[in-house]
Amino acid sequence: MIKEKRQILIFALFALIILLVPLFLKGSYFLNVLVFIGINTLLAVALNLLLGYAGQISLGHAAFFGLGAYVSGILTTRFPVDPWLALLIAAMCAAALAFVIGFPILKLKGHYLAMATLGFGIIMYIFFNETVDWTGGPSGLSGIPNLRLGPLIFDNDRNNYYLIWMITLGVMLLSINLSQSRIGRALRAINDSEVAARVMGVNAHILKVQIFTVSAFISAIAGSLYAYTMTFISPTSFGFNFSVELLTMVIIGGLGSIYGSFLGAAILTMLPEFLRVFRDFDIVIYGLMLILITMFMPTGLIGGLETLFKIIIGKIKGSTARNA
Amino acid sequence: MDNPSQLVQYILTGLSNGAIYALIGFGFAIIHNATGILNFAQGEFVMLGGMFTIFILSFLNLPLVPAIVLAIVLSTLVGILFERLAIRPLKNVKPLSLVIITIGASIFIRGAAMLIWGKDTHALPAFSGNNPLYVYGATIMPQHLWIFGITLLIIIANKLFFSYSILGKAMRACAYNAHAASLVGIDVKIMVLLSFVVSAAIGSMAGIIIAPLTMTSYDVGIMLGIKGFCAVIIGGMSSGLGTVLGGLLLGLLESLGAGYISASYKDAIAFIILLLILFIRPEGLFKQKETQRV
Amino acid sequence: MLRVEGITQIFGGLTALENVSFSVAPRSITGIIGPNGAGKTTLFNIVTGLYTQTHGKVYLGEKNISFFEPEVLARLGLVRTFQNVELFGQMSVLENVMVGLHTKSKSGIFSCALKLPGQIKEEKMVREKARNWLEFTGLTDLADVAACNLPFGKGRLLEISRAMAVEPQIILMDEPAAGLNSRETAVLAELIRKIQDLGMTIVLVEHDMELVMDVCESIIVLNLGKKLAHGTPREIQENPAVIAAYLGED
Amino acid sequence: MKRCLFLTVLLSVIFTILFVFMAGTQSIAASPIKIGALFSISGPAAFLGEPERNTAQMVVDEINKAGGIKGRMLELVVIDTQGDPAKAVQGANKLIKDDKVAAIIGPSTTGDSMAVIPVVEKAEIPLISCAAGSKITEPVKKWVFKTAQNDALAVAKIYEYLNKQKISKIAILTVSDGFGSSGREQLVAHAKEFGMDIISNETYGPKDTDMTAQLTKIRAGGAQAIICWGTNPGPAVIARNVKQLGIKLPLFMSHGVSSRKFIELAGDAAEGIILPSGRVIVANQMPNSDPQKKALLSYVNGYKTIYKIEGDHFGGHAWDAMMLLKGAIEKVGDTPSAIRDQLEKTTKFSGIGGTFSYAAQDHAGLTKDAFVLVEVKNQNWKLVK
Repeated sequence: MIKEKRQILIFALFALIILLVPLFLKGSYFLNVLVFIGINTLLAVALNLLLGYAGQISLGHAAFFGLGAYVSGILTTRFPVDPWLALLIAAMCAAALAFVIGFPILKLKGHYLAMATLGFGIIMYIFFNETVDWTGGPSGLSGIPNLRLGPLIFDNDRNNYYLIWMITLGVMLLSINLSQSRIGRALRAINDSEVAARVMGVNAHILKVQIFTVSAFISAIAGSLYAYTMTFISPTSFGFNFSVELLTMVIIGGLGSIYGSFLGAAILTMLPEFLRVFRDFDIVIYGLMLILITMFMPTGLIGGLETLFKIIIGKIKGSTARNA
Repeated sequence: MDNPSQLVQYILTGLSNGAIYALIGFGFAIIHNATGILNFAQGEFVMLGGMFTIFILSFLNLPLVPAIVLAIVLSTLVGILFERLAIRPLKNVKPLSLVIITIGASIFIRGAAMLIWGKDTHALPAFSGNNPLYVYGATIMPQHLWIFGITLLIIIANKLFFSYSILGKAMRACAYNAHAASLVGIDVKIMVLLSFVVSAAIGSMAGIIIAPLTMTSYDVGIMLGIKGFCAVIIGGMSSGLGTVLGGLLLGLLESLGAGYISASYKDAIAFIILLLILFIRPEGLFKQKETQRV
Repeated sequence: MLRVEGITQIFGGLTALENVSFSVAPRSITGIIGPNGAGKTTLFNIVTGLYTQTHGKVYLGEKNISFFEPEVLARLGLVRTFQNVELFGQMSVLENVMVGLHTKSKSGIFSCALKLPGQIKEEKMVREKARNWLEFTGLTDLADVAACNLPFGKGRLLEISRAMAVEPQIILMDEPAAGLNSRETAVLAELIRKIQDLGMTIVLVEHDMELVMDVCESIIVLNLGKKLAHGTPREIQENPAVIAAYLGED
Repeated sequence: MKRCLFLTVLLSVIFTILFVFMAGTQSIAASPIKIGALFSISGPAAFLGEPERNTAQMVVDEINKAGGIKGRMLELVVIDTQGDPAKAVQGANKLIKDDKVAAIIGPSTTGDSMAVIPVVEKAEIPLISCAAGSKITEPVKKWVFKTAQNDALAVAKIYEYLNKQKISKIAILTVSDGFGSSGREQLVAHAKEFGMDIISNETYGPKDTDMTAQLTKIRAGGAQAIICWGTNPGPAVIARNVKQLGIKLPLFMSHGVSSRKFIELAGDAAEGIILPSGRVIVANQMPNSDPQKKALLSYVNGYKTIYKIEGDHFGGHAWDAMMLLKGAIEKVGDTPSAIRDQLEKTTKFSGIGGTFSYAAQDHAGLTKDAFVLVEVKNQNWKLVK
């Protein structure tokens, strides 16, 4: 119970900071970076539900992100569909697709699952690229409208920031709730030992398909928001490289940690900024980070920080006890 | 409009590309069969083979043959380093961590190659000239014959190595049950290392012999690696004939798909087939079904 | 209660089990013994739905459960423990038991994410029940410890509490005493009887003869994939074929 | 204990690196005139971004060495878009809001440019795109100019030549990325106007390593010429495949391969291939009367001295953009709106890509004379008269 209260407190603090940040960043380009961090956090949380909670890898998540962006983009530019409705339809489409392919794909394990999702991602990318009449092909789809809510138009960084972060915070909260529930426990059980979970009555396959579907749904929402924010989309943003970038976010931040997803998304979104001095080095650093963190910090940066924090607290307590 | 020579050309093209895929596929199979790891960095060995050769040719001015040997040695060295630094120290050997580490290694090697050699594409001179050979009105390059020859050589060598040599048998034993193998005195660590050595050597060799045809650059490894993987999945992870058949089938499907259906979707066709095989016959098309011991 | 009819299992060319049949009476404690490689664990894996047998049928009560998946069997009241202790290592002891209560709750993914009132109530019920099961096995003090940090003996107890949380009709234990010291084994024997008192049927595969002879009411002996004997502990101890099999082995 | 120490060290290293770099990016002095540059230096379009970045840097260094513009130094702030529209938008925002640049050159690709346009339009900062897509400046956007020749101009150049050769049945083979699909659109769109009949319309993937299947199909189709639209290495593979298959049809390429690299990759197979190109690769074959000759030679020689390789016409787009900006800033100073107005008044500026004359209704500024046709002869470029 105390643990639960502390969690609510942490989340409230996090949300408060997020909501107050724009007040200190008036007119700064950093607000724009934070908008993208918001979208990437949403994606990383979605992937984390699958990868961190249920332990199922996906190397094709950019496909759902792209599907969300393209369905919204096509519906709003080629048909007179309201952007909000298009967002909902896009998310539904991605969820339906995930549900259908989830059944066979999630029967696979480990490396095979990785390859199958990778193949799925590449197939979707080819379709984004080649169905030129719909998607505009490699030259992209432009003229996507901004979202609006009554008199409010989401066409500037501040408005987009609040819109995207409200949704992201909401999804983060729901994901935290989920992890502390019956379903979250069952997913983590599957991650630890699928056989034992099944023997306890957990229908592992159905549950994996469900979380895959939810994850695709959230990714597609992120994709729609991305399309409305950018007003231009092209297939390059939804390829294999981005799937790997998402994976890197989740792993660097910490598998199974929602705040870790935020940290990972923030670091990877800002990495090009940091690396301005060492242009071209980012790809090497991605690779190195993936290897080192998987090897030495399986719980990611958040886990590492937590452990360190605990050890330091322990030390302080220890030394005061000795002094007393 | 269709004529037989057109079909022959599609088939020849398909087979020669298929042989390339098979050759790359072997590398996956060898590591997987010895360690259970699917090495996502396998494509990078292919890239390294080609890039090292070009680098040695242009900077050290060595003749072609020593350059090739040296390139294979250097790529193998990278393979050894990779195993020693990133695979062996690993304590938490969940498949997920292995997938991620090999992906990380692949990105890292690719990035390093880009920093060292730049982003340009390079071509290697063909081993035996550029005059095409004619077969029933269709054509094929002499380099393709090299590819067929080396693929054949590697199948035979593999078969001999794994079936008759002590080392090969020991590697198979490790793959089957590492614990049991260690009990009978096989040094499992050495076997794992050895599988990386063999796989890196074969991968880089593939990269070298295809470089005159396909050209090479720091990022050729991704797509070739994925195609090699498809071949080995269709072939049921065998390091022999299965993968060759898998590669040839993939190559044929691609070239016939490009010729008769649509070139734009030929990769999509290949991947849809990969998915179908994974869904319906994950043990591959050319392998007997086995019951796994849990 | 549990009836096995003509089970045959062939791996590749190897026959692991050949035409094994037996039945287990309700509320009884049955032991399955036999030398290594006799096919005991294979039999368990078939009964609990992890393997698909080559031939034969399995009945739970009157229900044919031959090809049921493990998660369905759990809902029908059949659970098992594992020889190598399959705990959910990253989760706390309490959470492990709460997973055992998965079938006793039904909140879906949305009510869990939204924390609907029904789900909060259910969560409270699950937590309470889980604590009761921890008390039953004497693990209450360790409720918040991560399962991977438990000593081996406590891990075994946790696995049993987790299986009990499913509130099964029948519980299959795969070598529950393996790796336990004599004091822990005595606690285990006590616990097995307590479980029987709750009205459950117990089947155990075990190498520890003392434990088997002590708690079991009936014993099945397997050797080289075949059923060798089935009887009370006394009958088994005096059965010449069993003695031969064990002596031949040793 | 050891683990704790290790964790501390690793974590602190990671965070120090991040913070040092963050601090490192904060700029201090504000007196120089800042020019932003968005180039796809890495990623699939690196072949565009790298020469563009090199060229822009070279021009800025030259200007500064000569004392800057009216005594004020130029500072080039380069951002790598990696060919990703999202990173381009982020980069543009940073350039505008953080670095407060007077103008932006780039991005390198049409996709990145389209993504950035709404940002610069709203911030009212002039942008000179180095990408070819005609939709960048059609319809005209107030703040957006471009220096790369429209693909339509290159297409027209090839079609005109084919008309002269009395060839009307053609096959096109384009790469399925931004460059190829734009070329494909233009090839199809202008076919009728020149009386061209596209018999085969095939594509290939940017990473494909063998195009014999497509070429076999084209051969069976009965076209009289093949036009291939792509960037290295694909067209080199195609040239070799054409030779392998013994196809005797004339082969045309796009300006996407007008660099020495193509000849190097295609080897013998490059002989006889004709393509439209900027004048840069045949700079010294141009007659002295050509107004661009002075600019071309200065660029080519300058680039070769600094980077040891030949400049190509992609770098030329950045050269033109920098020089146009320099001209505008020299006249009216560094306020963005003044620069924009001055850019629009540019007439007869002879650069690398051609002779630019912008107008209120034309922000692309070039005619098809911007291209010349060149042929590969004896492993070298030869101007086709």
